[in-house]
Order: sequence, then structure tokens, then C-alpha cells
Amino acid sequence: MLSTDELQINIGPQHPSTHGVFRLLTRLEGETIIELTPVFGYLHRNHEQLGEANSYLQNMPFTDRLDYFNSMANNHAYALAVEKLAGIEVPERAEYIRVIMVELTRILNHAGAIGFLFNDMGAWQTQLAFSMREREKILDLFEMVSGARMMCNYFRFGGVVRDLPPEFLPALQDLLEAMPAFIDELERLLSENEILLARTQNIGILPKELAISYSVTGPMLRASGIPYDIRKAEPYSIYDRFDFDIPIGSVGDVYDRFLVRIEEMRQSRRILLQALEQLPDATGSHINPKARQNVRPPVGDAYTRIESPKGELGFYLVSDGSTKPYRYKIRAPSFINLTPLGDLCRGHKIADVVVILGSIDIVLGEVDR
Amino acid sequence: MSDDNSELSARQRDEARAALQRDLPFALSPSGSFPSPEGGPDLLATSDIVVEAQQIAAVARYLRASLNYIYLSNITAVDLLAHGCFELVYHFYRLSGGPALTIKTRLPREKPELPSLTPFWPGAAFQEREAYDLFGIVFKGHPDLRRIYMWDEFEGFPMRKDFVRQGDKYLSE
Amino acid sequence: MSIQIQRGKAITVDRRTRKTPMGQGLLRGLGVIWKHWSASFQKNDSYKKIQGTFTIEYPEERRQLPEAYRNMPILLYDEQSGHEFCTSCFQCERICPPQVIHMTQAKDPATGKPVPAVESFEIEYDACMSCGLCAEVCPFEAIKMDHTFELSTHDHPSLTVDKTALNRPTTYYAQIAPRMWEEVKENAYKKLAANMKRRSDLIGIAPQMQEQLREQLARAPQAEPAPEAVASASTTADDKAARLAAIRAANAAKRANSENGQAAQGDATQSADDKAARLAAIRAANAAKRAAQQAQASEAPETAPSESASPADDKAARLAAIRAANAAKRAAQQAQASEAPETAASESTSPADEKAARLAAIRAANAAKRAAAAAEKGQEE
Amino acid sequence: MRDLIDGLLNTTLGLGAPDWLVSLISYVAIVTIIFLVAPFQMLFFTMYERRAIARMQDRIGPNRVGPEGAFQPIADGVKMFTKEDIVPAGADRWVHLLAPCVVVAPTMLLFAVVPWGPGMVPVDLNVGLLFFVAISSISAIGIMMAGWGSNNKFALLGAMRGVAQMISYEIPAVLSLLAAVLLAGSMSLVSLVNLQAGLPFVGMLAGIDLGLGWLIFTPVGFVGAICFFIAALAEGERTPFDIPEADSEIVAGYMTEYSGMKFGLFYLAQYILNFLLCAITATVFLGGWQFPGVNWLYERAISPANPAGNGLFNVLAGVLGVFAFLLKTYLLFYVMIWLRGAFPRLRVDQLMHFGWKFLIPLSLVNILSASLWVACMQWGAEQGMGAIEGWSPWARLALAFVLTFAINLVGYIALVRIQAPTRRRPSRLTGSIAVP
Repeated sequence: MLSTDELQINIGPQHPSTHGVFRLLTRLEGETIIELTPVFGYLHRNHEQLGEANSYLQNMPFTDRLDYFNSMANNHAYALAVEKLAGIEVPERAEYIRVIMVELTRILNHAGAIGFLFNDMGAWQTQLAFSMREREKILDLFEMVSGARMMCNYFRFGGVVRDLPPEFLPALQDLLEAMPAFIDELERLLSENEILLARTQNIGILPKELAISYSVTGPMLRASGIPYDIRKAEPYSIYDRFDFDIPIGSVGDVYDRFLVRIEEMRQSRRILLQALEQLPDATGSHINPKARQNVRPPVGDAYTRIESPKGELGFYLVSDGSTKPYRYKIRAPSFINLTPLGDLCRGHKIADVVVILGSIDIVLGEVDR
Repeated sequence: MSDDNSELSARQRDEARAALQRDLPFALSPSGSFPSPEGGPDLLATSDIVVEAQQIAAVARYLRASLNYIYLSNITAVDLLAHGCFELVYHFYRLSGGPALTIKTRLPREKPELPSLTPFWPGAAFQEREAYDLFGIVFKGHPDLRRIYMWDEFEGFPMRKDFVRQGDKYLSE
Repeated sequence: MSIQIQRGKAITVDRRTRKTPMGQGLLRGLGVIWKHWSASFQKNDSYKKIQGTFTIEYPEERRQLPEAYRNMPILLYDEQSGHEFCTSCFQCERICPPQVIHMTQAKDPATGKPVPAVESFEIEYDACMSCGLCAEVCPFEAIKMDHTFELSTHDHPSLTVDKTALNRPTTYYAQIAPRMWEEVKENAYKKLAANMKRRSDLIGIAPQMQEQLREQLARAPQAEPAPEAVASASTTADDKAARLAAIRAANAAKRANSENGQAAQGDATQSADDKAARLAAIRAANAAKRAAQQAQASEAPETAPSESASPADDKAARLAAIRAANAAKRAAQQAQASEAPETAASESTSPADEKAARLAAIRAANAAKRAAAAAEKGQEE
Repeated sequence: MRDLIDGLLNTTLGLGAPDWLVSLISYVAIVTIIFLVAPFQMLFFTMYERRAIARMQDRIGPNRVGPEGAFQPIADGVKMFTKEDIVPAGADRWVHLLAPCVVVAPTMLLFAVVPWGPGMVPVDLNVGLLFFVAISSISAIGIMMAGWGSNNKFALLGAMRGVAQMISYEIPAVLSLLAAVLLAGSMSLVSLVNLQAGLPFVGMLAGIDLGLGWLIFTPVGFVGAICFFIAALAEGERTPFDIPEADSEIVAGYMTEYSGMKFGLFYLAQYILNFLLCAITATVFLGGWQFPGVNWLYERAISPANPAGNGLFNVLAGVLGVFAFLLKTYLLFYVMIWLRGAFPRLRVDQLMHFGWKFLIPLSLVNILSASLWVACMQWGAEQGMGAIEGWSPWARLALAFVLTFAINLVGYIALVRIQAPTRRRPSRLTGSIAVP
């Protein structure tokens, strides 16, 4: 009998597929994971304390840096929180513009997540390149309205920075026209690929009960078979005006998470088409509330959450009546979705760890805050 | 839209308060009382349910078992320095939808200890570690209560309002 | 237990487990890649296409940037009048999340009261996060976001940009963002017109335009040597701060001179007797003499930069500062008053770095101005 | 080559050079040419791969250094040479140094048996294939040395994976080559190439030599080619089998701790090995230099069979032959790039699973087909095939074709069915949401 020994490996903090500066402390038996502990905080900048030192509006550009893939969604959650705290109404057109932006964000995030998932799996960046192409188109649109591709800083309390430029809507129409072809192609390229099936099916299964008790949210929760989408469960903004379905998985493995994301992109496109149809005229609406630069909400607290592409993104604000938040807490979806990682990986191979991590879809800007 | 929501959440809150009053009356009467400073804003005033800190695990499990709030979404610690206490805010949800049930609990700043929810909701593990790391709140029964963001040798709890920040010396000049 | 979904349903995604994997999925994947490969010899230039090369070969080809694009903040000035839109209301400095905007308000040298114009304006480009809040809050449309993004440099300190480098004419902004400028143009000019009334002399004029304006002034017939000196000096070296100080000193002298003359005239008309008239004449003569001396003294700082035409800019600046201070001291001696120049002088010896030296130069110039004002006052008494 | 020089020196110039001198001159020339050609192939392949995969990803690829980026590999080479050579603390210095050499040397040796064109074989070993298979597996030692000597856990994991993979995939590679060897009755690469003259499907039967009688057109050769190519992907550490250097999992595998020219040597070895694997696939299954016209030209050239030929035809046949050979090789490498562009990587246990449970049985089925092919085509009554003794060659060919095709197809389908994952669902997920 050979005597064998466990191997302890630090995957990260400098590693190609940890999606940032992130460390997985693993104990291996051969290539099989016995124990895995995520270690993070390398990107910690105490964002919440920074938020307490800034005025309400000054925090808006900082929320872009949380989940830098979806700055629009972060802006939305934060704007909703401050609006709830200060009791600010949002004009109708601005609400539609917000929904358009956030749904575009969802498409680009899911495209990116799928691309990176396959990059982690060793597909030599092809899927990623296709995803990035679509993402660049969406970023072009963001740049058109907000002036920046990633750090959009577009939402304001009670509206958005500026109205859509005239060239925006035709471009969006073109984009949505090409979208089904892109999604179908991605699916054709991937979803029946035998290698992919072998790599993703029955890997990292998260059962329903565990998904709930682990507080995971977003596509990960839905892939486990729970049709919980905040847009339906507690409709915010104007999401009660759109028809769309909630894709759910049946097994809760990596493959389901991937399929749920693909389907969510289709549903987002549906929402976008409806929003474009319903979008009210620009006339008479004042969507840039310049007067509200200095928000001074009454004493109290507010918690709002949105279905960000990665899951439930919540902002909990406590106001002491000054121009700065007294407490500024972010419920970051990637952070909490990371909790079950150790359990999901146990018993799998090293190669599966990166795939499971990719399927959780984390952004370290949000995890470490 | 938002009116509907606030009405719904008020109704949920009242129901939960009534149920807790009936089944866990001892949890609803917080033991310590914290003074409000004169002049400053009263951050303690709230319409949410405030429970006794040491009973939080019992309350949470009761909510899950009897009232169907099975989804623990968010744990927030707030440092109410002027009142001399920490406030912990828990947001619970039902899977059938609807707004959050907010449960608040307060701890003395001198000895911030309360039971952990991690044994019942493993998803609370990181959030409690975060509160421990940044506020120094000790969750009894947490299986792995270590610092999560700051390095292990770090001294102090940076999110406390009385934490001396590195930049403060420049601000005072 | 399960959620009631309004306007939609929960759909279970299709895992496609019916088929036996026999390699057909692999072949389909290869087919997709082949399609992309064969289409890649065309350009993908439309949002409707999902195939074709979409690379933009950057230095040669450039994307058309949208109007709203924001990179770094710039300041606008009007090309016709040379006036800057900025009134130093400090809105941008207050809102700036990383706190990289620093400005001081201009003061009227005669009265010492603040003027709606900006004296110095600095932005630390290296720490700017391009959020665009400054441009958004500016009530005077003075600060806008630039489209230039090639800012990388080997010289880190050069990313702290001062007003001269920040200033752009309105035509530039109208060119990069025509529609956005059209929207705010009217409002901006209306406010500028109101502010221009409260600015005197060269205050609030963009440094770029000051030279032009000064040349115009120089072409006008002038008895004083000061403006000519200024005009000649302006063509020489590049130490703007020292030059600016010199200009200000010269202007102050000019102003003092002319005002003295008026006062003398007034005195003369009001005086009842010959004696008083004679006295007034003597005073006017003295004032003129002093002004001339001041003007000569103020030439000194201009020579400084041209003398030290070496790369050691800060040295030149410091020298200029000291000279300006000396000039101020001399002026003060004549006016027999004011501790201000002394403090200026003592300050001007201490500064260690370039910025401080420049600041000292400005202060010295201000002191000179004050001295002139004091002299004037003394005469009136 | 030796024939050519012999002819040139002794026949054309009439110098009467002794045998050893001819050999010496010819081998020195051969080695010089190979050492000039091999790195060039590597440079070309890196560029080729980057440009082709960029096209697949809707990009352009490196096009800045030189015309259309032609000098990019040279720039990369310069970078490699000028980088600092880092040996990690605690590494076994000598093993760390020797590993890249041990990996590169056998790949260079493999050039000895590659037939570039008619009469352009460095050494026509009668066990050429055996030589190739034997030498190519030596580099596994180098990989293990690199992994062990680096004092890095990722490197060690990578080396373990690499060695396991190389050893496992030797077997299907050899077995699928064996099918070709059965058909040819020889292990010499030249005789394998010569076998593949003639027409598609029928080889030399019709008596017309188009140089298209490639083995891949027969069912045996087709399955053999696929099996060998898959095994070659694994040997050459190409996607989907780039597991030893899986960058998203174990950083760079056994190359993690290498920098500068040591890394460059690994890189060189890998691309040269890829070239050679493509070349061998092309030689064994795609007819090597066989191409319409090559044989016609070579018949008129100086060769052992025809010492009085014309040297000009040597050149023409050589050019056309080398062109055909390289074309096939590059097309095969394009397939490698194509696969790399399309597929994710397998997991290490799936790799073993695939190799041992699918590829080896399939090659065994193929060997059965190959022996039946030989039986149908060549055996007579004394070997027990009296039933088809009197048939025309065409009928025998048809029988062999149908028989082997059926066997291979049935074998493939049966294996796929057996391997298919069971469609069982984890039962614990199907219940209603229980409150934990």
C-alpha cells in the first residue's frame, strides 16, 4: 500500500480564472477537492465607509465600481434606495429609460458570464470573443447616453442624467434585431457540445433547500428550480407592466445555470421590446432633476433591492437627516452567492472548481467592496 | 406602486408582531435601553419589530417555521454611537414574494454579542463574518468567526464610527 | 407556497437530454466557427450583423465618439471677448467625489472684493474618475467633459493641470458636442454677460486671450512704458505666473496713475485758492513720478524669466518672485506704509517648490498693487 | 537526398567520391536543412495559429510587426531571448535546466523519418513508424522533470497530468497506426506513402496513378485517421486535451515556473511536435507527398530505381511533393486550430475515460476491420479465404469496403451508446421545497 499525502494548494490570488484577486485555499487528494475555503478581501476598500463620508449624489459614481460589469444596475438599486428614503418621484419616461438600461445590462452581463464560463473551461476565448462583441455593442449604447462605457453614472435621484439621444433608439432596434441570432448561435455552439455536457452536467449541484438556506439569489437560485425573481416577487420600478417569464432549472448544476442565463437574455429582449413600444414621448417630461443635487432625506432607514443580473442587489441606507448617509450598506449578490462555493466544490476535481466559480459569476469589486 | 408596497409591508409587520407577541412575548421586550442624545437625530425610533438580541435565533427560527419567512436576505450592522449601541437589521423574505420583514435588534457597544444564525442559515456565514470584521460584533455559535476582509492581524473595527481613520489627521488640519 | 407570477410564467429550461451524444454537437460547434472564419474577411460595421471582423485598428482608425462621451473636465471661455465662463462658484469643487478640483476666486485688486471670476483652477487629472458630476452641476456651463483620451505621459506631475491647460474655446466644445452645446449655449452666454459686468480689466480673461488683448492695448497710443514692456516680455519665456504677476503690477501702476490724475483734476476744480491748486499740481506730479518708478520696477520681474531661459523654471519663478517683492518693497517705501510687502518678501524667501514660488510671485504682485492703492489713498488724504 | 548527391557527385560530375563521403555530405546537408526548417516551422505555426484563431473570433490578429505581422514571431523570439531566466527558490536547478532540453531533443530527432517529398526522406527506416512512436514518448520524461524540478505544486500537477495523458494516448495512437501498418505490410513511412498512390478508394487497382489513393478514403483509414488525430491532439497537448498546461486551472502546468528561453524551448518543442504529428497524420493517412503529377515527375528523376534520370525532374517532383505534403500538414494544423477555437477542454478524468474506454476500443475495432480488409483484398485459398478466391479485384474491394464500413459504424455506435451518460436525475431535487 502506497502512503499518500494531501496536497494543499492556494489557487490565487494571482490566478487566471479566479475572476479577480481572489484566493481559493484547497486541500487536495490527488486532484479531488477535500476542502475549499474562499479567501478574499484583497480588493477591499471599505466602500461602505467611503459612502458614509460622501454625500448622497457623490456616492452614485462609486456604485459603478461595485460590480463593474453592471454599473447601470448598481445605479438603479442605489437610486431606488435614496428615492425611497427621500420620497422622490420618478417621471414615467425616466422609469422606462431605466428599465431599458438595466435590461441591456442584464444581457451584457449574462453574455459575459457565459463567455467567461467557457473561457474558464478552456475554450480558447472564442465564446468570450462573441460575447464581448455583443457587449461592446451594448456598451456603445451606454456611451451614447451616459458618456462612459462601463462607469456609467447615469441614474439620478428622480430621473436620469439626460434624455436618450436621437440616434439611440434606432441603434437599439438594430441591436435587438441581431440579438436572437447571437443567442441562438451561442446556444448552437455550446449547448449540445458533448465536451460541454460532460464538463457541466451534474457538476456543482445546489439543491433547492440548500439554495434557500445559503441565501443565494439570481440565476443561481433559479437554476436550482425556484422561480424567485424580484421583478416578479416584489415588482419595483415599472416591472409590473411587462410580460416575461422566469426560466428555472431542474437540477441546479452548472449546466442549468448556463441555460437559465441564456433564457434570461431572451426574456430581457422581450422586456426591451415592450419597453420600446411603451416608451412615452420626450415632450413635457423633465427627466434630469438638476435641482436635487443636495438630497437631504428625513431621519429613517430604507432597504431596496433589485434583481441585478447577478442576484439580489440591495442597498440599506440609514439617514440622520444630513446630506450624507449615516449607514450605507450593500447587500452584494456575488458576495453572498459565494457562500456555498466550498460545499459545491467538495468532491469535484480542480478543473471543476473554476467552472463552478465561473457559473456563480462573481465580480470581485462587489465581493470585496 | 410604492404605496401598495408600504401598505403590504406594514400589514406583514403587524401580523408578524402579533404572532410574536402571542408565541414569543419575551423576545419582543428588549432588555437594555439606550438613551437618545439631546439635539441629535433619534435613530432609534422605528416602526419595525425590535427584538431582544439574545433571542434573535429563536425569533428567526420561529419566523421560518411558523410564518414562512424562509429566506434570510440581508444582515446589516449599524453603529449608533450617540445611542451607545449597535443595531443589527435582518431582512427576511417569503419565497411567495412580497416585501421584506425587517427585524431589528440592539446590542450594547461594550459587549456586542448575540447568537449566530449561521447554524440555521449557512448563507449568513459571510455576512456575520463581515459584521464581525468591520464592527466587532461577536456571533456566538458561528463555526468560523474570522476576519473576512481585513487581514487577521488588523486591530480595530474600521466601520465603527469611533474608529480613527488614517485620513482624519488631514481633515482636522 | 410557490410564487404567483403575474404576467408570465416559470419555464423550465430544456436540458436536451433526449439525444445520445454522438459527436453531432461537436460538429455543429465546428460549423459555427467555420461560418465566423469564412465571414471574417468582411468588416462587421452594423449592429445587425453578428459576423465579420469588428476590430477597429486604433491609431489609424478611430471610433466616432458620441457627444455625451466624457473623459476629463475642461473649462470653457468665449473666444470673442476672451472671458471665461467660470465664476468660481465652487459647485464643482464641492461635488467632486474624489476631491480633485481646486480653485481660488479672483479678487478685484482695487477694492479687494471677490469678483465672479476664477483666479486659479487646478484639476488633478491623475485622480479624476471622469464621473462628469462637475460638468453636470455647473450652473454657468463653464466646465465640460472633454473627448480627448490619450493622456498618458511619463511625467506624472504634469497630470495636475492648471487653468491655462484646461481652457478651451467654446468653438472647440461646439465642435465635439454640437447638440449639447446648442442646448445650453444661450443660457451660458446670458449668465456670462451678467458676470462680465462685474469683472474689471483682465480679470476673468482666459490666459490664452490675455496676450492678444494686451497686444491690442499695446497698439493703442500709450505714454507709459509698462504695457510695452509687458508686450515684449510676453513673447519671451514661458513662466506664466511670473509674467502674470508682472502684468498685474504694471496694470495696477497704470490704474493708480490714471486715477491719481483724475483725483488731481478733481482737486483742481474743487480747490478754492491758488495754493490748493498748486499743491494739487505738485501732488499730481509726484504721483506721476511714483507711477513711473513703479512701472520701471515692475519691469524687473519680466526680465527674470528671459535671463534665466534655462529649463530650471522654478528657479526663474523664485527669482521673479523675489524681484517682484523687491519692487513692491520699493513702492512701499515711497508710499511710506503697509507691512504687506514685507510679509510678501519674507514669504517669498521660504518657498521650496515651484508652486509656492509662483504663489509668492502672485502675492508680491498683489502687495505691489496694494502699495499703490495705499499711496493713492495717502495722497487723497 | 543521398541518391541525389551521389548522382550529382559521381554521375554528373564524375568525381568518383567514395561512399562514406557521399553519406557524410548528404547527412550534413540534411541535418542543416532540418535545423533550419524546424524552427521556421515553429515560427510559422505560432503566427498561423494566432491569425487563424483571430479570424475565427471575428478579430484580425497580430498585424503590426512587419507586413501583415509577418515578423511577429521574430519579435516574440527576441523577447524570449532577452527575458530574465528565473529559477525558483528550492527548485532542483539541474533538473529544471535539463527538462526543456530533454523535451526538445526527441522532437528534433523525429524529423529523421519524416518523408517530405519523393526521394526527400532523411532516413528511410524500415521501422520508421515505430521510431516515431518510440521517440515521441521520451518527452514525457522531460515534462516530469520540469514538473518535479520546479518546486511548484501547479507544475507538479501539470506534469502528472501530462505524463498520464502521454502514456495513455500512446496506446490509441499506436493501435490506430497499426491498422495502417496492416494495410501496408510495412512500418516504413516511404512504403506507406507509396501504398497511397493511384485513385481515390481503389488505390492502384485501375492502373492509373493520380496519387490520390489515400488511406483516409477507406473506412479503415478514415477511422484510423480520426483516432490517430485525436490521440495526436492529446500527445501534442492541444485543445480539447491541453490538460497538462490548462491555463485556467493550473496556471501553465509544468511550464509555470519557466521563463525566458527555457520556456521558449518548451514552446518550440510543442509546436514542432504539433507539426510532426500533423505531418505523420498526413503521411500515413493522407498520402504524404502523393498528389496528382508527383509520381509522374519522379519516374523521370534520379532515383535508386532510375539512376540515369534527369535532375530537373528531381527538383520539380520535390517541389510539387513538398508542396502537397506541407499543404496537407498545414490543413491538418488548421483543423487543430479550428478545434481549439471551438471546444472547451476536457477534465482529466474524462480524458482518461475517453482514451481508455472509447478511443482504444474503437482502434481495436478498426484493427479488426483492417485485418478483414487485408483478408478480403489479398488472401487466397491457402489462408482460408477460398470463398472469394475467384472474385474480381473490384468485387473484393466492394466486399472489403462494405464489410469494414459496417463494422466500424456498428463499433462506433455501440461504443457511443455504452459511453452515453445515464439519464438519471438526482432524486433529491424533485420534491417540493422543504423548509430545512
